Amino acid sequence: MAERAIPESETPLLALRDVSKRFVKPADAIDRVARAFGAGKPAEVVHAVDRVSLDIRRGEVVGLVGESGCGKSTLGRMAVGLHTLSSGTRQWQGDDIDAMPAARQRALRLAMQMIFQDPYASLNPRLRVDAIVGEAPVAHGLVPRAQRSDYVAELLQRVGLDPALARRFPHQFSGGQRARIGIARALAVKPELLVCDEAVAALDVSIQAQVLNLFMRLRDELDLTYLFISHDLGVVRHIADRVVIMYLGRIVESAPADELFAHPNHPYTIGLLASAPTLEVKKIAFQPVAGEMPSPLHPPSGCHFHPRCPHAMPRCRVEQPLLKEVAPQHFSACHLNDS
Amino acid sequence: MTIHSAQPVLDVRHLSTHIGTRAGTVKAVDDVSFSVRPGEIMGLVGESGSGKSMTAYSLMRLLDALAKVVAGSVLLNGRDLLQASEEAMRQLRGNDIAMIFQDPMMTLNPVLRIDTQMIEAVRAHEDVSVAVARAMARETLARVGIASPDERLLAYPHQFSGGMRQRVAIAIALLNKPDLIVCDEPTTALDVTIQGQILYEMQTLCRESGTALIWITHDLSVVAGLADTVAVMYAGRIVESGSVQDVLRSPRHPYTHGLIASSPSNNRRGEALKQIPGATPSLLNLPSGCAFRTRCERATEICASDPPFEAIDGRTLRCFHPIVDAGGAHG
Amino acid sequence: MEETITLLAQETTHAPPESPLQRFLRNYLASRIALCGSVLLIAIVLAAIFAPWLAPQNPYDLSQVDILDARLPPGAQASANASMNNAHGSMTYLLGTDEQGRDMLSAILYGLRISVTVGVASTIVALAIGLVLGLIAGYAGGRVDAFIMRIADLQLAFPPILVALILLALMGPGIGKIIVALIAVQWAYYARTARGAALVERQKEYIEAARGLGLSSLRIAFRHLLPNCLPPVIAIAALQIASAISLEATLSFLGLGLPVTEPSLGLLIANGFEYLLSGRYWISLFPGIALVVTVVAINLVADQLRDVLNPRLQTQ
Amino acid sequence: MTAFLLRRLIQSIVVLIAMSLLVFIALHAIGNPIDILLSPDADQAERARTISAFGLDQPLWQQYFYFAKQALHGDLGRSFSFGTPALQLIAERLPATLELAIAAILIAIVLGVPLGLWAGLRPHGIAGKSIMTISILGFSLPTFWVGMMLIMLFAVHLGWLPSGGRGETASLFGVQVSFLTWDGLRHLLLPAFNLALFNIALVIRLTRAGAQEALLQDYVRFARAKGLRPARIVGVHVLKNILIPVITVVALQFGSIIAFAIVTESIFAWPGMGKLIIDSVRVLDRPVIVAYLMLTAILFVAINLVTDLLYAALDPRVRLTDAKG
Amino acid sequence: ADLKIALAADVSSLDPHYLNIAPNVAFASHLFDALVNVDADGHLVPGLAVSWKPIDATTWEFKLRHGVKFHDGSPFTADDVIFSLDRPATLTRSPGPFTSYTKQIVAKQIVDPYTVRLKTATPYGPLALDMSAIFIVSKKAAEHATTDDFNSGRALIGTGPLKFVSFRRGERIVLKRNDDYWGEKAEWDKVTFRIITSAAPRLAALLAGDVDVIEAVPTADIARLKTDPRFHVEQKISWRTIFWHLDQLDRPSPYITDKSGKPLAANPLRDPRVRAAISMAIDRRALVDRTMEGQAVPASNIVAPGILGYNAALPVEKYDPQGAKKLLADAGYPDGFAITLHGPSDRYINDRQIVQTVAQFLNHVGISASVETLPLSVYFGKARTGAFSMSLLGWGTLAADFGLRTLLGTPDPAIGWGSWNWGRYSNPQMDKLVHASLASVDQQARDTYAQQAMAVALRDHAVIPLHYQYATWAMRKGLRYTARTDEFTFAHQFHADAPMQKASALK
Ligand SMILES: Nc1ncnc2c1ncn2[C@@H]1O[C@H](COP(=O)(O)OP(=O)(O)OP(=O)(O)O)[C@@H](O)[C@H]1O
Ligand SMILES: Nc1ncnc2c1ncn2[C@@H]1O[C@H](COP(=O)(O)OP(=O)(O)OP(=O)(O)O)[C@@H](O)[C@H]1O
Ligand SMILES: [Mg+2]
Ligand SMILES: [Mg+2]
Repeated sequence: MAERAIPESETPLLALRDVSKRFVKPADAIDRVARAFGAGKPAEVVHAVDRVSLDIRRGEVVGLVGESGCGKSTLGRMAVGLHTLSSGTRQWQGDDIDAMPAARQRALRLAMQMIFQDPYASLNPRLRVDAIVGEAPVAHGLVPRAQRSDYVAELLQRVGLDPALARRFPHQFSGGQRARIGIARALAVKPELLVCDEAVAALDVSIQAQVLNLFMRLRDELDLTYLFISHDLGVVRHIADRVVIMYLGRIVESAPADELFAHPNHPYTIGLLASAPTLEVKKIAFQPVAGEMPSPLHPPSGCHFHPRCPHAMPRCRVEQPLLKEVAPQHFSACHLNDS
Repeated sequence: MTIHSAQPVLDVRHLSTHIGTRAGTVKAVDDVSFSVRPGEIMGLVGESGSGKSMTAYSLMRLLDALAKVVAGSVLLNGRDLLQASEEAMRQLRGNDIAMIFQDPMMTLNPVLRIDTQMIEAVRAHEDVSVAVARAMARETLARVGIASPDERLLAYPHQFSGGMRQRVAIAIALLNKPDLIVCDEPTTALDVTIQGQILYEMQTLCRESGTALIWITHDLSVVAGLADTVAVMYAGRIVESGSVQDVLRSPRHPYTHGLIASSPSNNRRGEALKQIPGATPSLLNLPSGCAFRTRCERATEICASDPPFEAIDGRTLRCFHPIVDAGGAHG
Repeated sequence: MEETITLLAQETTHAPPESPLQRFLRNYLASRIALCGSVLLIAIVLAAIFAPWLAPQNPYDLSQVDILDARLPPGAQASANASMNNAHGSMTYLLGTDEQGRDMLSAILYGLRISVTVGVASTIVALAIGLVLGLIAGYAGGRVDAFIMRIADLQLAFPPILVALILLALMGPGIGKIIVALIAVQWAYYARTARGAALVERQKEYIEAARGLGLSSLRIAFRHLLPNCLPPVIAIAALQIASAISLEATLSFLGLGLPVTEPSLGLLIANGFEYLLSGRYWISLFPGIALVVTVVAINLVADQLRDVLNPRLQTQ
Repeated sequence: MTAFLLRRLIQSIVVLIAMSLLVFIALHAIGNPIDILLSPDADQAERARTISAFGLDQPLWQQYFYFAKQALHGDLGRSFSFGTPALQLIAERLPATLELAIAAILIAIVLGVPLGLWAGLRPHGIAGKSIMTISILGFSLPTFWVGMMLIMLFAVHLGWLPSGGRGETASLFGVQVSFLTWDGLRHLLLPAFNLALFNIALVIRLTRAGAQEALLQDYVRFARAKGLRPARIVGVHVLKNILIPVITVVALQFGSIIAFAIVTESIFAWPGMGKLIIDSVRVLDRPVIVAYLMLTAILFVAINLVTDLLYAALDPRVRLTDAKG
Repeated sequence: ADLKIALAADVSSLDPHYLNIAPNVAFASHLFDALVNVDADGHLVPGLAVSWKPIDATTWEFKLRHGVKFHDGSPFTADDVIFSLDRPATLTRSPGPFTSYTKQIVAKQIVDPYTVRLKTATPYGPLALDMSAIFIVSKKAAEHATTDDFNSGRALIGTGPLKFVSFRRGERIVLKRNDDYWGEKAEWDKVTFRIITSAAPRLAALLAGDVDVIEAVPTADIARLKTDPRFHVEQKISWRTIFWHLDQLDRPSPYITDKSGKPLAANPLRDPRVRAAISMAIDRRALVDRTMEGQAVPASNIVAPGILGYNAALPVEKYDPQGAKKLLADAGYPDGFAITLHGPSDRYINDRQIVQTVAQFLNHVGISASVETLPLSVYFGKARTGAFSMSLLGWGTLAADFGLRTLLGTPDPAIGWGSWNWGRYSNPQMDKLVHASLASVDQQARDTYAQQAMAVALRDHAVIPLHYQYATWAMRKGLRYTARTDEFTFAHQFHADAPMQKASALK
């Protein structure tokens, strides 16, 4: 498989423009009354994703990296439409999805599928594999009911499972096989974009390689586009064409994979790369990033990273840095780039 | 860095632990031998279900009712733990040999305050006043990098982040200055940046105090950065062990080799990863002989009989067809 | 492709296909006590079903019962008069007779039938109502949830005995009515449990996956959510059957249960209660034993069900 | 916290209104209390006069509104058969029932927790199995039957304890309680045990399940790894975690204990609310029934509240506002 | 000495004029007297009135007892009588007022402090009986007292043999001896009543020695108690007759169908032959021996023997199933019909069993009878409206004319007749006789009329009497009680037969 060049000019397959997701603990009538009287707490708002723009071009693999709780999954769910947007727009090949007719929206919903992290919880334990994989295409009329088992067999074959196993239940499979079932389920509705949320994180090292290979093979065979969410830099580096780094709800850096790993720009990216252990035998000599990620309930002002940043300046405390192109196709949001 | 001269703190010989389940006997740990010297960090690596935790529990004698050590000896400073009385063992635990677990959410008792959990750990072994024990607790918390320990002592576990909790657990393990700490995947659940911090701190602490560490993980790259020696487990057995340099740079067991080769960082970007075929077998129905043979390219008929556990060139190996000169795994 | 082939070959040989039902049975039958309980329960249910064929007398047919044979001790012979009325001719009262001259053995067999019917029917209907409401509440959330759960709270705040008391006073005695009363008392438990389970299951990724596949809410709620919420509900249902039987007995004791001529076990005990101190133990004791054995059997089965259905204790 | 209390308050008011309405409709449908209480010698004219004296001839909604108006002034009406304010009647009986219920709960916890722990720690021993088997009996035996057996054994045959009644009481903060006098305590023992029976079984089961689960938890393993003594592990680490669900469930059981006190009280001639309410249902004494339900509903709400507070006190992870509303 | 008595029913109010139910009346009798008392056999005996007589057709004169003192020491006079007779009418918020016994009085006159005259609108024979139901309270104590004052004991001042000590509602009442009582003084320094409403626990309390006496002994246990040397049993035929009301309205009866469940065109119970057949189908001997375990006697009247108006000439219906079948056939029901018998649960001794046993009997003559028993709260209300076909009732009265008027008199709200005539029986001849009886101030004439009325009604099979139940008391050995036909338990009428012997036996 050769590296492919993704034409930059092309309209992105999916574009998220300035999207935000806020989780608010729903206030009921009594809370509102209490609040009116000055009792009660102010509503708790989590800015899980804060004004993020992301373009995914057809055929591209975008890697999304960040620490736990930084909003990766939320962004992924927003991309496929499992979460509504608190603000911003979602465009499919340049068209605003929310403005589309309902039928088109439904069709698009199938065009974007998600692969989940937990190979145990993501399969309904009470359904057989053929039902898990075949239910949706039949329900949506993509496949006639009579042809369901053939269709399922074909899909299972494609993800490397014996079609004879179709009558089994999820618990009768190993983790790697379950991951494949999850992939087959997503492929069953003929998606164009797959969002893989930590899709290999739960797998054993030796199995992880098999599934990663499967992803790459499917990409070639089916002309798929991926948003590949992971915290494992090694995996992302291997599979992604472009890498996006998130920190506390915001994108801090985005660049083609080679560029990013070779010339990380944002201090957080630099720290992250340094923290990641590698197979090279050398003693850990320093603490790459001090402190912990703050709570998204009370994010720091200005640059979210400033409390942990070794280069923090007074300005970082007050002003939010915007993404800037620091090299071709390489964007970073850091005030250091201004000086 | 490695201190080859000293007597081992821990010497495990031919340890076997079996679990009696409804479906049959699981040989969770099968003829495992290794030793750790003072101040040494040993990485115990293996995939899920390979018996790493069972090995650790066997050393600590913390096995569930269903699991039993069926053979072998565990010598801590020359004393066989498996022969010690239950009370003697209790006194050794936490005092001479401590343990940290994987999930920092679960290891601290959620309904007890941190100070309670630390003070009781001191007072279980030393007849000191609460005040003294609290002072020790505060000091140790500070050592593991927790700010304002006085305040933090009064908190409950849920008020800490995952990383902080793991630090508390480490502090508890360090409280009585044990000779050996067994760490069962303590950073697996943590973020990379936090993992980096903890790895760094553990390394420093061990170096300062001369405490030996057994670091259990499934992540070879963690071992690469941290450990002095490494033992690789597969299906209840140690298939290869030796110094980190030797094993990682030129693995000789096909499984170790496969693992290292399948790591993305050892592959060209975008190309198919080298992969070990098949899945990890269930311990209930292992193939006879070498458990890896069904996934192994080099397997021959002889592999159906048990391979011997041999020491070659300062490392040990359990394979009929070791890779003689891999020339490094970087293909 | 070749890597997948090797992988398949191994897997097929290792794990023989096993449906959840088979797995359930295997786990279920693993406990000897539970096995005994199940055998016992099956025997009881069969005895209840075939009571009309097993019982020497139809104790509900007043023309077969003779007051002259009232309160005979176990083993007594029926009087000539009574034998004449009886379809089976002369008979021996193996377990004695009650204060109307009913054969206790027959009365117990028939009573079992009623008690089991009451317990099972009320539980099943209450379960169905509670499950559906609980699922809707759990899956829909928001106002619907609040509304359903407030009604359940209201129901739970009413002492069950009082509810049954009022309903029965209102509707009069009768099996159907006591079942209605027991349903009214029980449904809220199921609604709560089902909602709890639905809230947990709703978080799981497979539900999210189903949503991602564009399946309808109804389909998700009833095809995906429901089967997974069932186990905890079924486990409490099994226990609830026992408690419904007990509650019916208590209501009978309070004089508010079934028609006196068609006594359930509870009513038999309550009737015999008066004779406890006068030494005519059999009128209360035998139905008491039958009730305890039934309830114990149900409990044993329920306990095992709960263990087996509990995903935390489930073996793979 | 304020919002939490406010929410509870509004909810309970809604519950109270709904409840009183239901009772009004139900009792109206059942019959007329005058038909039961009126002397057989009374004639039709007297009957009509009496019915109208109580306003029972008016449309139901008018009766309800009158009741609601009075209720707002804290007056729930006078009992038909006692001629005493219903609230006062209930208040007179409340302490006896509460005392019985609390005693039952204490017995349930004091007996149930150790037995359950034992069964949980040694699930395969003979003792553990027997405990579980006997606890099934606790679930299955009808209360009234066991009560009678207890009387026959301990009062009639052995003569150790009195057969019923409340015995001597002493005043505690102006409330008459039994447990302060020896005689009162003797009277309390059997009925409390009878009422506790079901809950002993429940607590045993909860505790056992909790213990078995706790023993699998990493924190117990960690405690062992710290070298703690087994007594401390069980007594502090395991117990404290078990107590949370046990106390919560038992506290929620309180409502049903009070409800089931009806049976125990009539067997043991215990002068509590249960006996009062069953007599009142028998004669359709609406004010008493309504007052009883109001009180138990308030009690129920209060218990829920206390349970949540207890839960929060026991379990540091729970903040009040997160509690289920 | 002390006496502990377990009562079977709760005393709901201590106010003797608040609620006219048996437990309240029985209790009030300890603290209060009426002008006329009732002896153990149900006969009227002087109470606070030493004598009474009609001085004309509508005026009765009562001579009051001299030297009687209330518990507070104040003397008893005619003022107290007038006050007490006036009081029931002032308690308008009573659900069971005592006005039934005062409503006949149109004028009251104090002749002198110890003579009172009471006038009725029409000649009224049973006035003395009515007076036995009104307790005389102290005007001084009760004049401004409310029911609550009685319950607290403040106004609880009577002339009775016992004085009030304390009251814990629903649990116990403690009384002490009135040493100044005008009649026979109670033997007990202190009397404690315990309320134990459930039968088995009540008996257990006696067996355990927690109480000395229990009332309403369950029939199941009487035989055993009689043979137990530790206990003693007292019994008497009670004034209560258990009988069936039969629906006699001219329309299909609500609970009668043919055997396949189809409604019948007419109400078979209107046919006297059917009623007679039902009566003949019942084996009263077996009912009494088995269902009642011998604790009852077969009934022929609707009042117990010895009661005014009891007609001894009426025979107990003979058990004759063949005759019953024949009568049914004659009446046009050779195959019988289906009927539901209704009865209350836990109102009368063994009521549920009685209904079932009778259903058995009916089944044996081809009437398929089923049974429905209802809680009292529902039963009376429904029965009153004529909702049942055959319904069980127990009635206790001290005069047959009273009973017949209420139970079988042609219903007429204007004069208060037939208020319990559930079956709507109506026979002008009987009505006339009852009228005559009630209007007779001459008690002899009254008795005669009443007996004639009784004969008319029972020959019609207007109701079907079953039995008179026994009232039973059980007590520890060494106690004696004069059992009362009105089933009341009077502590002051208990006697210890050999106190010395018992004391020594204990040593
Ligand atoms: N449904 C929700 N309600 C409230 N808050 C939520 C919800 N889902 C996510 N959050 C919050 O939003 C933030 C981002 O969550 P998200 O799951 O997107 O993180 P993540 O980067 O995927 O983390 P991880 O690596 O742990 O999966 C977190 O702080 C989380 O607590
Ligand atoms: N209680 C038990 N009953 C049955 N089998 C068990 C039990 N505990 C562990 N095992 C089995 O023992 C083997 C070794 O388990 P162990 O926990 O030591 O693995 P591990 O290497 O620590 O894996 P992980 O990385 O997932 O923690 C596994 O195959 C597991 O299935
Ligand atoms: Mg995530
Ligand atoms: Mg492990």
